[in-house]
Amino acid sequence: MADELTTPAENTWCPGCGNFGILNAFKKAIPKLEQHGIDRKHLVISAGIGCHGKIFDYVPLSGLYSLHGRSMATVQGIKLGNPDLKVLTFAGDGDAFGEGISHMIFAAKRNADITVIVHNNGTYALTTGQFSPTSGKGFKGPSLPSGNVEEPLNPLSLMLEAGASFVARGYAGRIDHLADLIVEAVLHEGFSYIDVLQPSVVFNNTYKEYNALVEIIEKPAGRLEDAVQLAKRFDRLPIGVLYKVSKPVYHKELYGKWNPAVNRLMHEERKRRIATYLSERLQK
Amino acid sequence: MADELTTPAENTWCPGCGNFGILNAFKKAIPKLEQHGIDRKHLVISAGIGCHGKIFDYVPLSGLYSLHGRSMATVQGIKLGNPDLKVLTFAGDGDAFGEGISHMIFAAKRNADITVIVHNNGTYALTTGQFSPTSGKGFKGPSLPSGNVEEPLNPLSLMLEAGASFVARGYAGRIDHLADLIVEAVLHEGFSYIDVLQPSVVFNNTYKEYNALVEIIEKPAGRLEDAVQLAKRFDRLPIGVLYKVSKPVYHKELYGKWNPAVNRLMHEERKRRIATYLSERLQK
Amino acid sequence: MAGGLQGCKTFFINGGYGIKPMNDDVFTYLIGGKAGQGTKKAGIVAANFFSALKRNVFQMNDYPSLIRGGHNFSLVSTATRKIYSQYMKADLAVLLDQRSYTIHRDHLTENGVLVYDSTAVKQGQGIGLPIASLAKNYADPDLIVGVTGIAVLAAVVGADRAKLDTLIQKEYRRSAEDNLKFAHEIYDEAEKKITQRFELREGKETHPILAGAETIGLGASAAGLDLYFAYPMTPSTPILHFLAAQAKQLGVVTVQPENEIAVANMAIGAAFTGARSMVGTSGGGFCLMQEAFSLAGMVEALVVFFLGQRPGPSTGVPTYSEQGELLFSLYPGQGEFPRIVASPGSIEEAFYVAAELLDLAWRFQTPAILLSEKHLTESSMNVDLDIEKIRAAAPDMHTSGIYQRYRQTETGVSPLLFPPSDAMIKWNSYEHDEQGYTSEEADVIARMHVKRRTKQESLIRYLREKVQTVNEYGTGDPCVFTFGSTTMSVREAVLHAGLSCTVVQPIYLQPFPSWNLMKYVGRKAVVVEQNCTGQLEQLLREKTGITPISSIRQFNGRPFNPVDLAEQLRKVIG
Amino acid sequence: MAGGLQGCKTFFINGGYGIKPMNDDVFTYLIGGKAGQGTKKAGIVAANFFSALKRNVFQMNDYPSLIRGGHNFSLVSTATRKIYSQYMKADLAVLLDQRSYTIHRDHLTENGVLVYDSTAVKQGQGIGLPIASLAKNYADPDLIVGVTGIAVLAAVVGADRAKLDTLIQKEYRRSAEDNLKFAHEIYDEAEKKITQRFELREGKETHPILAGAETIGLGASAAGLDLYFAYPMTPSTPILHFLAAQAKQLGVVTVQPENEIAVANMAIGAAFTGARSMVGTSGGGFCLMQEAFSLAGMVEALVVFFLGQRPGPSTGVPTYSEQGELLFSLYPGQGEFPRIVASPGSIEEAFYVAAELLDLAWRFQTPAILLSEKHLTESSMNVDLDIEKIRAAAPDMHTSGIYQRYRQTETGVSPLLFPPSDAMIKWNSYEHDEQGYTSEEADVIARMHVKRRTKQESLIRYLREKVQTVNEYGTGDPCVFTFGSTTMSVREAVLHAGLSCTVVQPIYLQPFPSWNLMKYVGRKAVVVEQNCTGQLEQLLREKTGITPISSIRQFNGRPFNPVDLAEQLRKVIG
Ligand SMILES: Cc1ncc(C[n+]2csc(CCOP(=O)(O)OP(=O)(O)O)c2C)c(N)n1
Ligand SMILES: Cc1ncc(C[n+]2csc(CCOP(=O)(O)OP(=O)(O)O)c2C)c(N)n1
Ligand code: SF4
Ligand code: SF4
Ligand SMILES: [Mg+2]
Ligand SMILES: [Mg+2]
Repeated sequence: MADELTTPAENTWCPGCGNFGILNAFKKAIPKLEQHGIDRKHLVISAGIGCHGKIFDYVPLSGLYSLHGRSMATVQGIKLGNPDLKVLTFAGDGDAFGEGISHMIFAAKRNADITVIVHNNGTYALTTGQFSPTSGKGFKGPSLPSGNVEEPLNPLSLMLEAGASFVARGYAGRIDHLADLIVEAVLHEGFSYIDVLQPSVVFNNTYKEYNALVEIIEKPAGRLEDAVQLAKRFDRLPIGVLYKVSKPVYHKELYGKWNPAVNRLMHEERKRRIATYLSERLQK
Repeated sequence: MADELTTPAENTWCPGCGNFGILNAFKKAIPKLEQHGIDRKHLVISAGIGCHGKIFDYVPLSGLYSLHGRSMATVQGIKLGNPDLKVLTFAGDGDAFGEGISHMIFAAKRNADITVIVHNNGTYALTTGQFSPTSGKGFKGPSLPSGNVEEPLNPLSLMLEAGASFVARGYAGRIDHLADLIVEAVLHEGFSYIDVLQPSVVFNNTYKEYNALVEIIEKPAGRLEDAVQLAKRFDRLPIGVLYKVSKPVYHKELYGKWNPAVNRLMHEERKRRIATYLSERLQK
Repeated sequence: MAGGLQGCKTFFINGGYGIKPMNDDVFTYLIGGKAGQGTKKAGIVAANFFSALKRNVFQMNDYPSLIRGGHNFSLVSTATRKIYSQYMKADLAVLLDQRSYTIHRDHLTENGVLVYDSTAVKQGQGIGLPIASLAKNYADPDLIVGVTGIAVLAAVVGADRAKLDTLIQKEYRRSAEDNLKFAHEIYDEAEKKITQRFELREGKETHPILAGAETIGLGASAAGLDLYFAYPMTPSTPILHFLAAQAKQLGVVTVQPENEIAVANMAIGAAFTGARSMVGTSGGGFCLMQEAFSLAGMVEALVVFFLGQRPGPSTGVPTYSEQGELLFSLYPGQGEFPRIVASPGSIEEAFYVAAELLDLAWRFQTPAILLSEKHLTESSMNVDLDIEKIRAAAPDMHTSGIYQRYRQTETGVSPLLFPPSDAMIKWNSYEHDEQGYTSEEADVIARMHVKRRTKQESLIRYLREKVQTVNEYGTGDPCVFTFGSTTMSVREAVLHAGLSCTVVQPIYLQPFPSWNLMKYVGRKAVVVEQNCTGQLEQLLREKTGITPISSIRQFNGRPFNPVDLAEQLRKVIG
Repeated sequence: MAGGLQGCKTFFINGGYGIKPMNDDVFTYLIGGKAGQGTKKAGIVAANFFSALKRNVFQMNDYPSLIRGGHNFSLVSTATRKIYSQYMKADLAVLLDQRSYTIHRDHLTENGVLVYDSTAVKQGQGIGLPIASLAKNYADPDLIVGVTGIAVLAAVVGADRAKLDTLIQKEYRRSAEDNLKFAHEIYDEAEKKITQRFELREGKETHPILAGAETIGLGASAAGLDLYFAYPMTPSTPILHFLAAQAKQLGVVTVQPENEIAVANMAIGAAFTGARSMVGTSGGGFCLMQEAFSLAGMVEALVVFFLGQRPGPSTGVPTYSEQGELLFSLYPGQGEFPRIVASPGSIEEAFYVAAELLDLAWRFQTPAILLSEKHLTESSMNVDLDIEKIRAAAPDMHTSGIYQRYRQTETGVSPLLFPPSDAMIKWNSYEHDEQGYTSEEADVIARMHVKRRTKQESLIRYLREKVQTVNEYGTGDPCVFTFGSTTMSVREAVLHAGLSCTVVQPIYLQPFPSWNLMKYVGRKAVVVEQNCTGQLEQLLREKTGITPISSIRQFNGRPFNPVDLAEQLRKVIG
């Protein structure tokens, strides 16, 4: 799909990788978002380090290619700096639920108005396929050739538990569906989480399994408990929005209508205020 | 309670602090554990940094006074080094669910055979009362005088979600009950979590509320969902073991009956094995 | 000030220390008690009292890491001249509990007055007042004792009751009535018992009394601070608290995230939007921020890191002071990129240095460290701040043409652009080309290394030409080298003992201002610092060849006492 | 070796590089292709082939940060003498795709042979073989092409088919039959087309070919490693993978926790039990470990940290090599405590240094850093390891009397005791008294500072007396200073060009072995390092006053090519 959303960066994903599906879905989401009044220049992205992160180079949007596990903090900072921006980050499962899990949980807890898209391939792919926080027990990788001995985390129910106000699952093999999820997530005011089932053809090729098991759900669960139940189904893999609720968002709770980057005080005003402060201190 | 379990360290908790209850409960638990065949020298402790952490100095047990947020990793390391030891750590709510949340979740996920006792006072007490991950919305502290704008985490349901095999709640005002919980937690093979309701008389004095609301439950919930329901009750505050299940523990899954500190290979044996390895490499 | 009481000997404060010049009128007030008894507050009230006399003050608060109990004390030294340090021996000591009494009973000047709580202290020597017994009659006996300090002080310096009343009404607003009543009781008791008094000369001018945490917050704010991110950690926490309290007034947003890693990464994210951001922490927290520090170096973000030192290593001694992290602060974060480190030499200078670092971080798009200590952030003194001196240059902004985030320029500094913007702005933690796309090409890697090194060279050029990187006070040999808050101790020691020497204080430590220091090579040198291994000495020796004949180090968590320090300096000076 | 083919010119490898001494018989083999085509494996097979001739080899693998596609290549240089580096120009290049062809077609020695895939490469010059077309007939065409490398090599050096078969059966066990068949096709095609051959002399002795990651793992294991903790990060990951694969054989447990902070803190916990533990990471991960590093300094834990360098700052260039973290590694972690940093100068030396650091960490109960680079961990060469040289002294154990974790001793090192134990053992991150209880007392703080400084002094004494801290190779001026893996490049350049100079390599960088380096002061000096700002040069100048007349730096992520380096050195030598 070489289009006006293609960048000069060479794509170095493995042929057939699920990441292509995510990239294509995102590219489809951008014009749709523009139809919803979110223009491209207000869309700012970030990414973690891993195969997933390369998406940063593949779309011509402004943003900050962050550290492994930290892009959720990065975009929270961007949002706090200028709340007019719509921020998204692309993270890996290792990224978001290993190195960066604290930021995920707190972003959800405080309902930061950001969108996190996790390319969940159940492995640390770029570092050659070690087990990750979402790898199944028994998953064999070079750091534990005899197989992972831990139970996987369930990103969806964990995010629900942490207080996420929008939780969805997509599948890299269902591009249009995923594109719509991304649009809905960005439009949602508050913390939006999309877990994307992403086959890694080299280290965890799950296309067959996913093709057999994914099932589109049309409507989010009404109650949190039901969403948790949905998240914990393994006989089928529901994709779609599992849960969505409206809650106050962090930056507004913190500073209301202020915008630090836009409303920043000018030098003279600052001087005046500091002088006032000092003279008050002296009187005291 | 100046007894043979008292150390020369001066106790510097505020008079009336809930931490005294936890200390006394622990002191009561030690002889009980000995009756269960766990002698004192096999009990090894750690602690985070905060008011809670001072308990490290107040009991004459071996251990490692760790960093803020890291004692859960410390005791996992101790356990991996010598699985014959029974390890406990005392953590704060800031410690365990702020700085150290990743270690909490993974210790639960991998069912590390450790016991974590969180002195949950809903504030960063030792640093003078800022809001913590378990502070209620609106909690006023010096870093946000207008009040905390985040929803609190629920440590109990979060630990259940992460896969903890033993989840309990105690109250610093119910010393005997808490002592029994500690005994049961240490005896449990696997990750044991005790959330202790701990009033901070200075920054978050919750005695009255807790005295009115705590209610002892006699038996753990049979199903995980029910335990989660219990954890989320606020009309009453159930104390006791909410959930308990038997699962394989991490160190055994990882290396079976091996004990790195005890079975460590002697120098000659190491040399022999390396020589073998090298000669195999040469033949190859 | 009122005349002396009947039968009460009055000292005019202009001597009392054997080696103090006659015109020196330092008076030191000490109040000690348990945490929770309000000794720090009492110190502040005393400082304000002195300040009302147009005298200068220096207040240092000593407290262990606990919330109630233990032993806290506050030392307030005052003089009509500028004063840079507390003194450890008091002219008036008010001791509220047994432990304070035991510890401080000998910390008196020759004619010092000791007042203690006779309820708490058995067999005390000095003037016993039944403070706790009297307090029992009040609603909150623990809280009320704090006002003792000012009541006794008023009595001892002969301030009349009206003056005392005004002060209490202003300073102890919560339950002012009880406080007034209790203060009167104490004042009356004290007047009855004291046998000597001090007459404090009025000074000439007065300036607000601020703590280092406040001047740092104000300096950063003056230079444009928009967002301050921090996770609580002594001794940086007071900056967070100060900015949180003044958020509206200063137009700054304070954010307390889940941990220091989030702190630093959020700050970089905020900088990406053009908001000026700063973070605060102490050694342990700064360790956790180093990966983000290196990220800032790579993406060329503009963030100031406040690093407050306390005795280490590790958790160490959280509420005390040390300078053990100078070398640690020089090369944080992996890889090669320009780093800036500066350490202010006084509470006043902290204002300017904080502002200047914010300015430099923005000029050179690189992270900067404001290195300081508990002794600076948590002590307070009169400061005369000139806001007009603050530079807050608009950063180098992109104006026209194709935007390239990492455009090669002569200075190595690429123009900035902030979103929302039609042009694409990519900041990248990977090595990248001019546009910001990831690159692993040999020539791109080399080129970007050279770009960052060029920026480092531009930074050095700027520092040489435009920035005061070294302070010099006094004349004559030896040269006494010092840095950070120890500068205050040294300057006070010199003043106190009337020593003749040149105090040299590098403000900037990275890049190290050798260009300003080489002129001291060959002169007799002494190094004074608050650490065990002599880190400034090592830097000086290695960077300039200056080899001191003597080094004076204190590493017990306590700032120098100027009297002791003067003694040691005198020995060296010979 | 078989005789020459009809009409095929045979070169006896003993020259070919203009400036190479006649007795030098370096032969370089290059195989390039896409990631996933098995170029690294092909390099290993070639290396084993040379090794079977009792020749020495050096293999370097160059690959970007991706899993399939892109451009990978492996360089294997071989000689009958010991060889310390790959050469960038090949005597035989096998290029499997267009990109490799475009990049490497000129990377040939004077008589070099170029073989390429004529299916993939349009209008190639050299010997085109229809590799991909032939591969299409096999089950897994992508995988099968890997064997091309060895088939062509066999043809070009005149190894007979029997020899080729044995090799393939050993090396390509997975679907050996297909590989054999394919290799024969290639071999036959190649034999038809090549017009020149190389005759490789047999060498005298042979040693196993190991990568730095392996020698480090083995060295640590020899010195008693029980637990290795790591979170994947290039270029340290190969150590984790090696130890995980050899866990049973070496009696070591490998653990991959949730992040680097857990890694370091778990390792300290494990050390508390008396298990010897080590961690591995790269710059970004090491940033996150610094707080634990300082904890190790404070509790006096005994842990070795492997720090593998790649180009920085930040995420940088993950799969390439640089030496940009020398200064960064010297003072990690807040506060003052003894730190040890050593960087091995060859893959062989890495074995001894890893073992020695484990030994030192245990002797002095302090954290140690094994500093290295991607070029060392991921390259391989023949190594002759003498296990008998490994020291693994029992630590200083408590024997009798009351146990005090932090007992003051003459050396500053307190005896150890591990749980379970009747005596109480308290390790404490706060400043503590001898027993391990928290203390904020001035005298305790000072005493413990002195204890740790004493330990530092003992460490230095030990290094001076018992440890080889600096290597010297060759004689005559200039002195060429270098460190880490660049030492291999320098030694190879010197051998290659027959240069006369003294190569000086500080193995230890903290404490810096000035005592062994002062003797070079005044001699003509050159510094060679793989970074942009000259960090070794800075250290040398600052610590010893040695001021080089020239510095040779490469900072494009690629290790030096010995031919270019020799050229540059020759210019300096004049
Ligand atoms: C602090 C830090 N630790 C480790 C790494 C090395 N690293 C790079 S990518 C990665 C894992 C990637 O896994 P995941 O996030 O699942 O991404 P994927 O490659 O699977 O898309 C790791 C461990 C790093 N860059 N930074
Ligand atoms: C890395 C790091 N960050 C910050 C601190 C400062 N600090 C010490 S205790 C504490 C919070 C304590 O809160 P909590 O864990 O709830 O313990 P409490 O005092 O309430 O018992 C903090 C932030 C630290 N010691 N280390
Ligand atoms: S390794 Fe896996 S995740 Fe990475 S690009 Fe290849 S297929 Fe995709
Ligand atoms: S501050 Fe709170 S938690 Fe800390 S000792 Fe006092 S009452 Fe207890
Ligand atoms: Mg992944
Ligand atoms: Mg708490």
